[in-house]
Formats: sequence, structure tokens, C-alpha cells
Amino acid sequence: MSTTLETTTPPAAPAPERATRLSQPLRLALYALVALAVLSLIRVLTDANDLTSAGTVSAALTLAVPIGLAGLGGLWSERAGVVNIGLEGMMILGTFGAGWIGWQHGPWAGLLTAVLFGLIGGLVHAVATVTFGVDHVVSGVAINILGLGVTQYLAGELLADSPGGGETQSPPISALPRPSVPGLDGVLEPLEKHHWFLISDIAGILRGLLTNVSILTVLAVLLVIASYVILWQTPFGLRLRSVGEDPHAAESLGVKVRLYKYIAVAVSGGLAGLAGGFLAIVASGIYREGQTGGRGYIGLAAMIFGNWRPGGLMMGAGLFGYTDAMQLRNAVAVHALLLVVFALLLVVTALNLYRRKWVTAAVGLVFAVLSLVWYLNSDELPGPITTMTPYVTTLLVLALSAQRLRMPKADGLVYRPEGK
Amino acid sequence: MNADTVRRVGLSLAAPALAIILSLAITSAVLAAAGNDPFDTFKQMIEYAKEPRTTAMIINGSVTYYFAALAVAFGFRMNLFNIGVDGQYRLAAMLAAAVGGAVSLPPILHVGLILLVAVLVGGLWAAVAGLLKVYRGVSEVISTIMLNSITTALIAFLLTTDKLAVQAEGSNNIGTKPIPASGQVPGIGLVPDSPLKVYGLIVLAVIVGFLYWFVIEHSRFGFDLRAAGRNEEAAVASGVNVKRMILISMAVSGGIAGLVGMPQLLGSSYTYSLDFPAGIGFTGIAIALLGRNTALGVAIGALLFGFLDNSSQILDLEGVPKEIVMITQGVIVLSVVIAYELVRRYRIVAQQREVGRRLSEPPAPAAGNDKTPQGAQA
Amino acid sequence: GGGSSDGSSDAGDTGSAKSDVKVGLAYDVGGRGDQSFNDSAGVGLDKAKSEFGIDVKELEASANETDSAREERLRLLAQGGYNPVIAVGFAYATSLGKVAKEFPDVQFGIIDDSSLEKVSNVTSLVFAEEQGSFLVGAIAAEASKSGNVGFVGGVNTPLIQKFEAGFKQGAESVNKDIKVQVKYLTQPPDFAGFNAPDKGETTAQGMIDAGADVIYAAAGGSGSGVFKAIAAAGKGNWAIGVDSDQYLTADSAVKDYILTSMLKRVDTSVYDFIKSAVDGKVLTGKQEFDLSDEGIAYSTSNDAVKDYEAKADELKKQIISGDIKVSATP
Amino acid sequence: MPESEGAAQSETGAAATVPAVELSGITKRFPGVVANHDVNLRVRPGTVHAVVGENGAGKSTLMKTLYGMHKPDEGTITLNGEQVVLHSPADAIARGVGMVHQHFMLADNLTVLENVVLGAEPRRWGGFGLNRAAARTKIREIGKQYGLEVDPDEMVERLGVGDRQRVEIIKVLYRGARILVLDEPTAVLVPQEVDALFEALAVLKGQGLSIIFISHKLDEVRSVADDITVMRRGTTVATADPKTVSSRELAELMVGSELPSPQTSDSTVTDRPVLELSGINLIDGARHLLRDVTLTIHAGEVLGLAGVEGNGQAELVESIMGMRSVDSGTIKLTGDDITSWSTRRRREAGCGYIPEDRHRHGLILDAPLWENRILGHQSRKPNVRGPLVDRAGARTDTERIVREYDVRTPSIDVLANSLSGGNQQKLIVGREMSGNPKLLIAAHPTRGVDIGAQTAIWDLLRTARAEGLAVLLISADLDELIGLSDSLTVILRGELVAEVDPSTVTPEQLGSAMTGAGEAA
Ligand SMILES: Nc1ncnc2c1ncn2[C@@H]1O[C@H](COP(=O)(O)OP(=O)(O)OP(=O)(O)O)[C@@H](O)[C@H]1O
Ligand SMILES: Nc1ncnc2c1ncn2[C@@H]1O[C@H](COP(=O)(O)OP(=O)(O)OP(=O)(O)O)[C@@H](O)[C@H]1O
Ligand SMILES: [Mg+2]
Ligand SMILES: [Mg+2]
Repeated sequence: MSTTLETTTPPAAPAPERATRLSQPLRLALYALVALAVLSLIRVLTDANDLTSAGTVSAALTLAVPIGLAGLGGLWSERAGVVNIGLEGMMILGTFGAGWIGWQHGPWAGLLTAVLFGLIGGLVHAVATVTFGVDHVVSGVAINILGLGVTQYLAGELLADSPGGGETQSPPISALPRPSVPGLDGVLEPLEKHHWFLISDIAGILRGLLTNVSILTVLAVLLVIASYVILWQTPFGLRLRSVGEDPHAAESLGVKVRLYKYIAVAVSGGLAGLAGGFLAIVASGIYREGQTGGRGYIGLAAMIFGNWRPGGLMMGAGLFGYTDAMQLRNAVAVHALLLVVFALLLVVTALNLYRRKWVTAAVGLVFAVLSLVWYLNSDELPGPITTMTPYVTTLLVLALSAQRLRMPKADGLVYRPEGK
Repeated sequence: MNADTVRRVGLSLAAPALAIILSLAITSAVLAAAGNDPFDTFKQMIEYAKEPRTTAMIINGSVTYYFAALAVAFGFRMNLFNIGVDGQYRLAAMLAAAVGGAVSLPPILHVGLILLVAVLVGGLWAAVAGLLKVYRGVSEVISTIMLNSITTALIAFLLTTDKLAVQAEGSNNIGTKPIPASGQVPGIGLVPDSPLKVYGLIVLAVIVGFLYWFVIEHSRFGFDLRAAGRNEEAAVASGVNVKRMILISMAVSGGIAGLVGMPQLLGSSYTYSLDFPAGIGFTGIAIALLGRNTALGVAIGALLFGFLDNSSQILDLEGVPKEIVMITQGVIVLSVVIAYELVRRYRIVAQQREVGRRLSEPPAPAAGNDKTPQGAQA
Repeated sequence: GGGSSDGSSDAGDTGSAKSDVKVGLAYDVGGRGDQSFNDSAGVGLDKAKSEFGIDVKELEASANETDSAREERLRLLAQGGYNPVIAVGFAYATSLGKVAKEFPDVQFGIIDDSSLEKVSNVTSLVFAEEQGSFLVGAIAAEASKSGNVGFVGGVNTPLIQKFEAGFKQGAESVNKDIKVQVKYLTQPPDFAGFNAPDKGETTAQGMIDAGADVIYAAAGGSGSGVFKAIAAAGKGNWAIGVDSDQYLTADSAVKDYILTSMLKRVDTSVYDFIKSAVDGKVLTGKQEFDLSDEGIAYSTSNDAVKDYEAKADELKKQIISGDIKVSATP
Repeated sequence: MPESEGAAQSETGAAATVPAVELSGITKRFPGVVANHDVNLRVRPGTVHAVVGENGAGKSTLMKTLYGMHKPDEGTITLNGEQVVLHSPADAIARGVGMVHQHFMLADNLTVLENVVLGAEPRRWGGFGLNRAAARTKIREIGKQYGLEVDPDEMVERLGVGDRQRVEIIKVLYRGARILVLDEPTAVLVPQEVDALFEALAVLKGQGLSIIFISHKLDEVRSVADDITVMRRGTTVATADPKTVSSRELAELMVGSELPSPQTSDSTVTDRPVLELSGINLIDGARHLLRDVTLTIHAGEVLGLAGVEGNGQAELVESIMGMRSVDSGTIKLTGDDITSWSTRRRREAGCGYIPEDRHRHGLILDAPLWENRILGHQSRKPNVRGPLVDRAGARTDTERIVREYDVRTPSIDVLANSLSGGNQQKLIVGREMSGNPKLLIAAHPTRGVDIGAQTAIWDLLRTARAEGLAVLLISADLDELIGLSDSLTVILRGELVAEVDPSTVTPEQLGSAMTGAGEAA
């Protein structure tokens, strides 16, 4: 018996992932600290103080939230096995809902409408994919077209004659409160201004994160945490994820597969709508046609980037928001990023050498040298190039670390109940 | 059997019909809700579409869409989602235009060169995503999304007067050096008494469409492609080198994408300028899905979208918001697949009934005997 | 769009002396209600409409459309008996080139393009944006205490580069070693830069953090974001608007921070053009609007600008007299 | 047959207590298919009741009905004397019915714990949270109680089949089932694991649980069951007493055919080596998947590879087929070094492959049969002409396979997924046999396939072998392995640890060698 037990588990199996999973928070913290140190060092060398300034961080936050929320929407539905390319469309619906109601009845009402509109988009997706078993991508693409068409059509009908608005934009929406942790600013600002190694960086980051933050940003962060708790720490979440991993197994244990898929996709839509609401109300204070600018897709990317997990998703969105803030705010800092890339590549190359992956290492080295040379032979990047920053960075990071992605087993598969 | 074929044909017609009816109904509802007379609106569009010039415009629009949709469809055939067609065709068009404007060659060669450049650029740009997927495991969905934005920046970087662009006197536009006559493709008077000619490259579209069909359906490569698309593991076991397939199909998809801008470039604008149409790649996705990734279906889808886009021009003049057609397009994509899905389910059930009829008869032992595994001893 | 059709219906009763001229106007992407470039043209049209009681038809453009679509829009107007027909934005140049040939007896006007000035039935309505930008640049330099000002361009096109060029020269004319931060929000064909207040705000914030205290927003709808950032930075920081007098249109929270606006009177050009047609001696060829004819100007509705007007008007004279040549390219 | 019916009567008469399960007159129709027709089954409480029948006889369908996965069109279900209507598995579970499915119903990316508690989660935070701690303890208890130990926090995808089987049973016990349905639970187990399973069943029985047990292995059935019900063509045709009935009689009741024995006729082994592996090593990061594997298969030889699943068989097969590239060592096919060849080239050189998982590696389920026939032969006649696919050629050859290998299908245009597994398997065998291969790698060629099809496949292997085919046979069915092989090698932890003589070895000895218990002995 016991011998059987030992041998039937594949002996070749590597150290169980659990062990690593336990120490993961520590590892991440360590990584973060190292990364920060490197960043700080480069900041000191190049005195591109914007690399870790409060301004950058808070801008990054604002830019990351819509992507993060959209990605979170994607995460909910894909965890239940429904691919959601329609995020963009649902987001567009959200922006319009927020603008249309927002300028008349205030931001909170607008926000609610945004969520509602997104949710409707989600339900359409659910009906198509779950009830009619349509290919998920097709439905998603259709919803993107619909989202655009419906909003433009409605805007023409509902906003054309609004004061200070028009067919393509809403009148301004009043802003939401931006609370701060009291007393913090006074302490951190001087610290940051000294530009000390590491200390000022931490001060800057804290200041960016804790002062003058939109209430909606706070809400967004809470939603990410809540999503983790709900999906990974509750029976509801377990059932929802099981539906995305193996619907037939779930079904055989009495889980109402379709119900959970519906809930997940609806929530997904609601979150995408909220992302749109954030864009309109917090980021812009106004609804404008084409406001989402493909953020739905970026959100999707962030989710995959984050390996279908809230933490990873947050990192993905954060990285994107940070680099985007960088390129919008400060060309010098972007230029300094070249050095960061150089450092990053060096580390990775070292790892590859250690792992005896010669080719990969060589490639990495080449790119490292290139970025260094580029840095040394230029004192600013041309405007258009800087706008590439977030996209290139995302690709770069993925290329350096994309292997162990694990999407839900039944993700994107059309589910048909036993015997149907 | 004959009755079968009749039914099969009937079914394959049922789906599109159902879809059209559904989308017309919904569109009408939306129109009516906003106080516009649906019937009148459709009449307007059709009347307008029947004008020779508009017909020509519709065909031209469809030609462009066709390339885009084929590019996407090719990827879909082996489960690759190339969202990057948009970036691929823009970069290809821009560089091809630059080359075409820079050189002077005898007509055929000149055009050939431009097309070649376009295909190569599109293919290589797409191959980047392929490489990332094969060697670094980066999902092509992300990489192509990112590459689209990178393309935009790249073009902006290159399209300046000190690099590839020229600025006409008094113009605020900026574009590549215009392609001389030798590099232009004359239009064809396909539509009788239309002052507007149909893009000469419609011929190329037909050829590419045929090749697409032939390669996918009749070649070994196509078989491997579809095998890898439908069951990758089985394909590997059968000796398909999936990594290579991914690279090739990504590159081919991008190559076709490279052609998207050509009808416009060589048939009408002759330069890649700031107002060169963008976003066709995304329309292509919708059309590819609408056309079930088949050469013919995609052609029909392209014509449908071409019709809706162009004939909607008249609506504004009549005070009907032309965004309505976008709603129609979305609804069509959705209702078509729903219709196909319903028909597909019906087919499967029918087929199982078939299997059942032959396999499981009323359990009378007499009938049973000849079917017992006894017979297995061959 | 839906709103536009009523233009023709109630034309009669608004006007005083009903004219039988029918004016067609094709907007650029963004269309009526963009609180910016297109609206400015709309204002001119409305003014003409109510004064001459003319018939008007406005058509909207849609994003990512082809030349043939623009062409068709102009053609539809010309066929519909509208004369003159006005095309708003340089994107129409190519298509207008073709359509103008088809309708020799229709007079076309195009804004922001003079590549067709040789064509007899096309009137080019163009502006010397660099001149006005020069003045606000000078004002910015005067108003800046940090000797560090910013330029936020909506989309990186030659047209917006004219604004940048003028602004830089103006600023330097006052303070030769002033620092001018320049940023374009997006690159064509991504025209989102003209309606991305969030991007505008982030960029402006970055410029302020980098020391700028006056920022010129040549970014259409994204300007509101720039104003927000300036207002957040508080007293002593100034924003400069563009196209119309944004001190009058911006919402109360930020308006006081809008020192002045570079006025590009698209409305005037449209109005003048229509008027000339109504009067039967239609303007032709290249109609350049600049400081001399007030087609380009800077707004003084915010009293804060008073302190700098003297200098600005001084420079204005020199530009008009030609003592100062303002280059249109950065 | 009548006398056995009589036996059934007396049986029921004898049963004094209320039956735990009584299915009467159950009829279940699927589109066009009568899967169950007037099925009657009664299970005495506290007994193991075996249900046997050929593929497609309707066993799984019947059990799914009992488990509430679909409603019967006719007939009644009575549990412990109470007639019930089951709308969903949830209902069945609530009434103490639990089912272990024929094909594992486990989510790979979830932990054992999550798989077990799914749908019946212990709660905390006032019913909102998932109480893992409680679950862990309960699972450990069950483990101790029935000797079904599995680490609750292990990812299922890391488990071998034996452990997976345990998890399935724990799932059921966790829900406090009193009636257990096990659908072909032993198909993938080695004798030691089977024994372990049966020990567990004994304990359960001792606690008064009733167990319904489905299997194609009749000896097994006779050793474990208290009662046997035989199904054929969708209906129950007899009940039998395991103490008196012989496997042969059972087989006759099932299919009217005699129980086939996989004895090989006299050896056809030649001295022409076909496949030569020397010093094959396969390393994946830290894991040594194959260590120094060296073996030779000659023409006309069937080499049996015995081993508990997950000990490197799959990796070995994939290395031979070129789906993995080995880190060291050489592979020779009839003399040529093919170590660096692509899979396609190896296939062209005459490597046939019957994969372990026909659905994943063997077929394109949503493609018609004739396209599936091309699969793996994309570069060979009659499927292709030059760079083009030769539809006509492929179709006619598919017709041939369907004919010669008795694939039960209405036409070669139906999709592969509308064939029963057994028939799918025959199609694959036929395909791999065509283009006369030199080497055939047969992984579990008869898994889940009924006796009739088994016989057919065994015969095919024998004939091919006689014609000089070299076969590498991998199977969990040790009788099959011993019966067919000319020589037997045992693989353990990626190493070839023992050579045994099939003519002398018993399944038990082989089993202990496979589990490493042999090493000690
Ligand atoms: N979901 C279904 N839809 C349609 N027909 C089905 C379905 N499930 C089973 N059948 C039919 O019922 C018959 C019995 O299938 P079942 O799976 O019960 O066979 P089985 O006895 O379990 O075979 P095996 O011993 O191989 O498991 C099949 O031959 C098939 O024709
Ligand atoms: N979900 C389903 N939908 C339609 N038909 C099904 C379904 N499941 C099973 N069948 C039919 O049931 C028949 C037998 O199914 P099943 O999988 O039990 O076959 P099997 O003989 O048991 O195969 P195996 O030998 O692999 O167990 C097949 O012919 C298949 O067409
Ligand atoms: Mg079965
Ligand atoms: Mg079964």
C-alpha cells in the first residue's frame, strides 16, 4: 500500500509548487526591494528624479486603474471559462453611461450607470456564449462593435443639445473627492525633495500612493483585493473557478455551471463598465467619443500578463500605468528607463547563464549592450519613440518571463451540459 | 441521400437568412425607437447603393476589407488570434509607399516591387509576434495588441519631413513621396457607367482568395494547419512541427495583411499620409468571424460591410444618424454565429440520430447477433 | 448627426433677410460639439445662418474613414445644390481636389489647407497660427517666474507644430534662455490626443513638477486636462488656451487660471466666406487670416493678462509690419 | 439464458432486506439511440454489486441516470425503499449516492482539497469563507479510515492515476455517500493498486455501504462482487452469482463470445533489430525523466514495457516518436540513426503509434473519419499526391480500414466524436497499421475497449507481429502484457529496472517489480 503510494506519484515530479507558493510573498517583497534599489541608484546617477516621484506614482495610479479594472473584469469571466474580448465595448458603454447620467445627476449616479451599462454588455455576452454556445471571441468582437455603435448612436440622440456638450462628448461631470492620509504630506514631501538614495524614493512612492488619491482609485484597489478573497477564499469562488477549470467535473458535483458562468460574465461586464466610468469621471471629468482608446484590450493583456491572478494583474496594470505616466510626464526619465532596461537585461542574462541557456543569454546580452549604447549616445529619445514606452516595456517583460502562464483549463471552450 | 443534400443546402441557407432577418428586426427596432422610419431608411440606403458610383465605392471598400479579413482568418485557422493586422498593414503600406515613391521602374516591376515590400514588411512584422510566441511563450494576443501601438509610434517616427515624408506646399498634411504613374494600378470599369473605377487590385484579391481556399482545403500544408488548429497535440503526434507552423502562419497572415493598404495606395491615394485609413484590421476580425474563416464567406462578409459603411453616407443627409449601421454590423456578426450555432446543433443531433439508427436497434436478439463483437474477428 | 438636420428646417424664421444661398458644411472628425475646432466653424455658420437666413446642411465625419468617404460627403453636398460648400480641416484636401473638378460652378472652401489655391473654385481659408502662438509665447515668458514654460500639443501633426514653433520663438524673444518643455499627447493616426483630458492633465502635471509654471495647451479637448493640472498647482501658475477664448467657456473651477487664449477665428473665416457668397462677390484663392485682420489674435477677457498686453501688442505691431518674421516650423 | 433469469428470480426472492438501490423498468433514449431499455437492477445493502457488459451496453448511462445526471424516460428509481426523482447530481448526493466516473472528473489546476470539497464546502466567516483547515482534517480522517491517503494540498495535475482514483473515491466518501458507483475504476490500475482499492471497498462494505462496480475485467469482478448483473445492448439480461459463475460463462452472457486469452502463439522473433535505444537520457530542469534507457526490439518481437503510470513510459514513447528530443543517447531504426529526425520523418521511416489517450493524441474529434485517416500519414500515399491532399485516395482507403477493422460507423463522413471509444480505437489501429510500418508503439491499445474489440486488436497485433512487425507494447492490463509480449521490461522512475520472462512471470510478481517492491525481494 504505502510503497504503491510513493511510486504512483510521479517520482520525477519537481519540488511541489506549494513550497515555493508559501514563500512567495517574501520573495516578491525581496524582488520589489531590489528593483527599487536599482531604480533609485539609476535615479541618483541620472538624476531623473521623476523615476520615483510622487507625481509619477499618482499619475501611474490614475492610468493603471482603468486598465486594472478592465483586466479584473477579464479575470472574472475567464476564471469561469468565458474569454472576454468584449471588454473594450463594455468599457465604452461605461464611459457613455457615466457621461450621460453623470453630468445631470452627479458622479455617483454616473458611476452606477456606468456599471449598469457595462453589466448589460456582459449579459449580452453571457447570453451569446453560455446560452447559445457561440464562440467567445466572435461574441466579444461583436460586442465591441455594438458598444461603439450604440454609444455613438445614443450620444447623437441624448447629448447633441446638452449645454457644453455635443454629439461626441458630454458636458463636464463634477469631480469625486480625493482624500489623503492626514499629516502624511508634510512628512513625506521634504523627505522626497532631498533626493536621498532609497529614502526619498520610498517617500515619493508612499506620497503618490497615500495622498490626494481619488476615492474611486481606492475603491478599485479594494475591488482587486475583494476579487482575490471572493475567488480564492470562498466556496462561491471555488465553484466559479471550478467551472472554468472543468465544467463537467463541477456539474457532476451539483454545481450550477451556467448560473456561475452568467454571474461571472455579468460581474466582468460591470467591472469593465466601472473602468469606463473611471475614465469618464475621474480621469477626464467628461465623456468623449473614443475615450477608451483600446484600454479594454490593454486590460486583457494585463490580465494575461498577470497569469489570470489579481496580484499579477495588478502588477501588469501598474507596470503599464507607470511607464505610460513616465512617457507622458517626463522625457528625461524615459531616457533613464533605458538604463533600467539595461540593468534588467543584465540580471536576466546572468540568470540564463546560470541556467546554462546560452542562446537566450546571448540574445539578452546583445539587447542589453544595445540599450546601453543607445543611452550613452543620446540625451533624449525622440517624441514618437517615447510614446512606445509602455508597450515595449510590457513586451520586454513578457519576453523575459512569459513561460509559466497557466490559463484556466476550460477557458474559451464552449460548455454543453452532459447529454445535451 | 438526395433528400439529405436538399436538407443540407436548406440548412446552410437557413442560417444566413435567419441572421439577416434577426439583425434587420433589431436595427429597425432601434431606428423606430429614435423616431426614424426603418423601412424608409433601408430604402434610402439601397437606392443610394444602386447608384453606379456608390456600387463601385462599395466594391472598393470590400476589396480592402477582404484582404484584412483573410489575414485574420488565416491565423484563426490554426488558433492564432492576430489582432495585429491593423499595425501590420499600416507599417507595410507606409514603407511600401516610401519605397514606391523613391524608385522609378518600368510599370509592372514597379508595382511588383511595392507589393513585394508590403508583403515582406507585413509578414516580418507579424513574425515578431510569432517568434515571441514560439521562443518566449508570449501570447500572440498580447504581443500583437502591443505591436499595434508600437507601429503607430514607429510610423510617426519615420513619417517626418527629415525622414520618409514630404509636405506639399500649403498643405498641413504630410505623407510619403507620391508614387509615380509607373507604380500606380489603373482602375477597372467594372461597374457600367460609373465615373469611379474599381480598384485594379481587385484581381489580386480574387487570386489571393482562391489561393487561400486552395491551400487551406487541398494542400498538405493546409491540412497540417487545420490539424494544428483543431487539436494541437494530435497534430504534434502526427508529425506536424507546430512551432514552425505558428511562425509560418503568423508570417503569412501578416503578409496578407501587408496587402490591405495596397488598393487604396496604388489605386487612389498614391501616398501614405496622415489621413491614410486606419483601423481596418479590426473590421477585418469581425468580417473573418462573420465569414467563418472561409474564402467565400469572408468575401460575402466584406461586401456586406462595404455596403453598410458606404451606403450609410446618405443617411446623414436625411438626418438619420449613420452610426446605426455600426449597430447593424454588430448585430449581424452576433446573429449570424447564433444562427449557425443553432443549425450546427441541429446537424449534430441529426448525425447522432444517424449513428444511432445504424448502431442501436430495438434490442431484439435476432437483430443483435450479427452486430455482436463476434464480427470483430476480421 | 441627428442634431444637424433641423438646421435647414427653421432657417427661414430666424433670419432677417432670407437669402436663397444654401451652405453645406462638412466637419472634421469630432464634429459639432467638440467645444473646439469644429464648433468654432459651427459658430461661424450659425452666425451667418441667423443673419442671412440661409439654408445650411452640416455633415459629420466618422473616425478612420477613407478619402472616398470624405469625397462622397462633399459630393453629396454639391449635388444637393449647396453652394458654397465648406470643408473643415486639411484632411479634406485630397478629396476636395477631385470633387472640385466635378462641380466647376460650385465654390468650395477648405479650412487649414492652401494646397488647392490654384484651383479657381476652391477658396483656401488658412491661418497664421504661428503668429498668435508667438504672442502667447511671449506672454508666457513674461508671466513665468521660473523661466520654464510648457507646450502641450494634441497630436503630432505639421499643423500643431506651427503652434509649437510660434510659441517657442515668442517665449525666446522675451527670455532667450527660457526652457520650453514640449510634448505631443499622441501620434497620428491616433488622433485621441485631441480628446484625452487625462493625458493632458498627466503631461501638464509632469511639466509642472519639472518646473514649468505656464503651459500652452494646443490640444483641442485635451486642454481641459491641462487647465485642471494648472488649477491644482494653484496661484502663480497659468494656462493658455487655444482656438476660442477658453476663459469664457471653461468651467468656473479653472477659468481664472486661463491667462489668455490664442484665438484662431475659424468662425470668422467661415462667416466671411459665406457672407462673400451671399453678397455675390465670393472670396477666392488663398485667404490668409493673421494678426493684421484679427483672424488670429490673443484674448484679453481675463484681466490678469493686462500686465502683459503692452509687450504683446508691441510685438504684434512688429509682426504685422514684418520686422519680426515668425517661422512656421519648429 | 432463461435459467440465469430464473436465478435472478430466486435471488430477488432470497433478498430479505430492503434493497439499497432498486432500478426498475429504466429506459433512456438519446437522439435516435436507446441507451437503456427496461433495465432492472437491485442492489442489496452492504454488498458490492458488479455490472458488466460490452462497450456501449449502457452501463455508464444507467449509472448517470442513478446519479441524477439525466432523467430516465421511463422507469423508477428507489433508494432504501423510498421512490425518488433525481433532477441533478445534487439531488443524488443529497440522498447519499456518490459516483466515480469512468473518465476522471477532476480539475487539474485545483488542489486535491478543492476538488474534494467542491459543492460541499465547509464554511467559516459566518458561511462566507471557505474553511480549508476543517476540510484538511476531514480528508485526512477519511484517508486514515479507508487507507486512501493523499496530500490535500497537492495539485491534482501532479498526481498519478492511482492517487487520482483515490481522490475520486474520497470525493464521494466526503459527501457521506452510502451508495457508491464505481464506473471502470480499475481500468488504469496495477494489481497492487487494485488490491489497495479492494481493501478500501471491503472496509466500506463492512460499514454497510452499498457499492455498484463496473468493470471489463471479469476475474476482478468475480473476486470482489457479491452479486453480478449483466447488461447487453442496453438492457439487463441476467444476474449471476460470482461464487458459481465462471468468467467464460459471464463473457457468454455478455456477448455470446468466449473469453479471449491473449496467449501468443509460438515465437516469431527474428534477429533483425528494428529499434535500438542506447543510453537514452531525458532531463527536464531538475527532473531526470529517463535515465540511461537501453533496449532493442527485433522484427517480429513484441516487447512489453511494464510500469506504473508516470514512471517515464510516456516520455520514452514521445522520445522514440521524436515529440521530445533526448538529452543524450542514440535511437536507431533498422540501423539508421534517427535521433535527430523529426517526428514526421520517423513516421515516414515506418514508426506507427497508437497513443495512450486517443482523444488527445490520436484523433481530431471534430473532423470526419477520412480526415482522421490522413492524420500521421500526411506525407504518404494514398492520402497525398505531391504537395496536395488526395481526397479520393484517402476516402477509399478509409473505407478499407472501416471494412477490414470493423469500425462501426454509418459513413466515413461522420465526425470522429460520434463514434464510441472502442470504434475510435479500431480506426486508429487500422490507420497505424496501414503503410506497413516496421515499428509499432502501442500504448494501452485496448484500454476501456470491450472484449470483442479487444480480441480483434490482439489478433491484429499477432498477425502483424507474425509478418515481422516490431512492437513496443505498453499496458496497464498485465494479463494483456504478459500474454502478448515476447519479452518484458520493467520501467521504474525512468529507469529499466528488470527484465522478466513473460512465460513464467505472474501478474502479482510483475506488479511488485513495477512498484519497486520487487527490488527489496
Ligand atoms: N450523451 C449521450 N448522447 C447520446 N447517446 C449516448 C450518450 N451517452 C451514451 N449514449 C448511447 O448510449 C450507449 C451506451 O453508452 P454507455 O456509455 O452507457 O456505454 P457503456 O456501457 O458505459 O460502455 P463502456 O463499457 O465502454 O463504458 C452508447 O452506445 C450510446 O449510443
Ligand atoms: N456527450 C455525448 N454526446 C453525444 N454522444 C455521446 C456523448 N457521450 C457519449 N456519446 C455516445 O455514446 C457512445 C458511447 O459513449 P462512450 O464514451 O461510453 O463510448 P464507450 O464505448 O464507453 O467508449 P470507451 O470504450 O472509451 O468507454 C458513443 O457512440 C458516443 O457517440
Ligand atoms: Mg465507455
Ligand atoms: Mg461506460
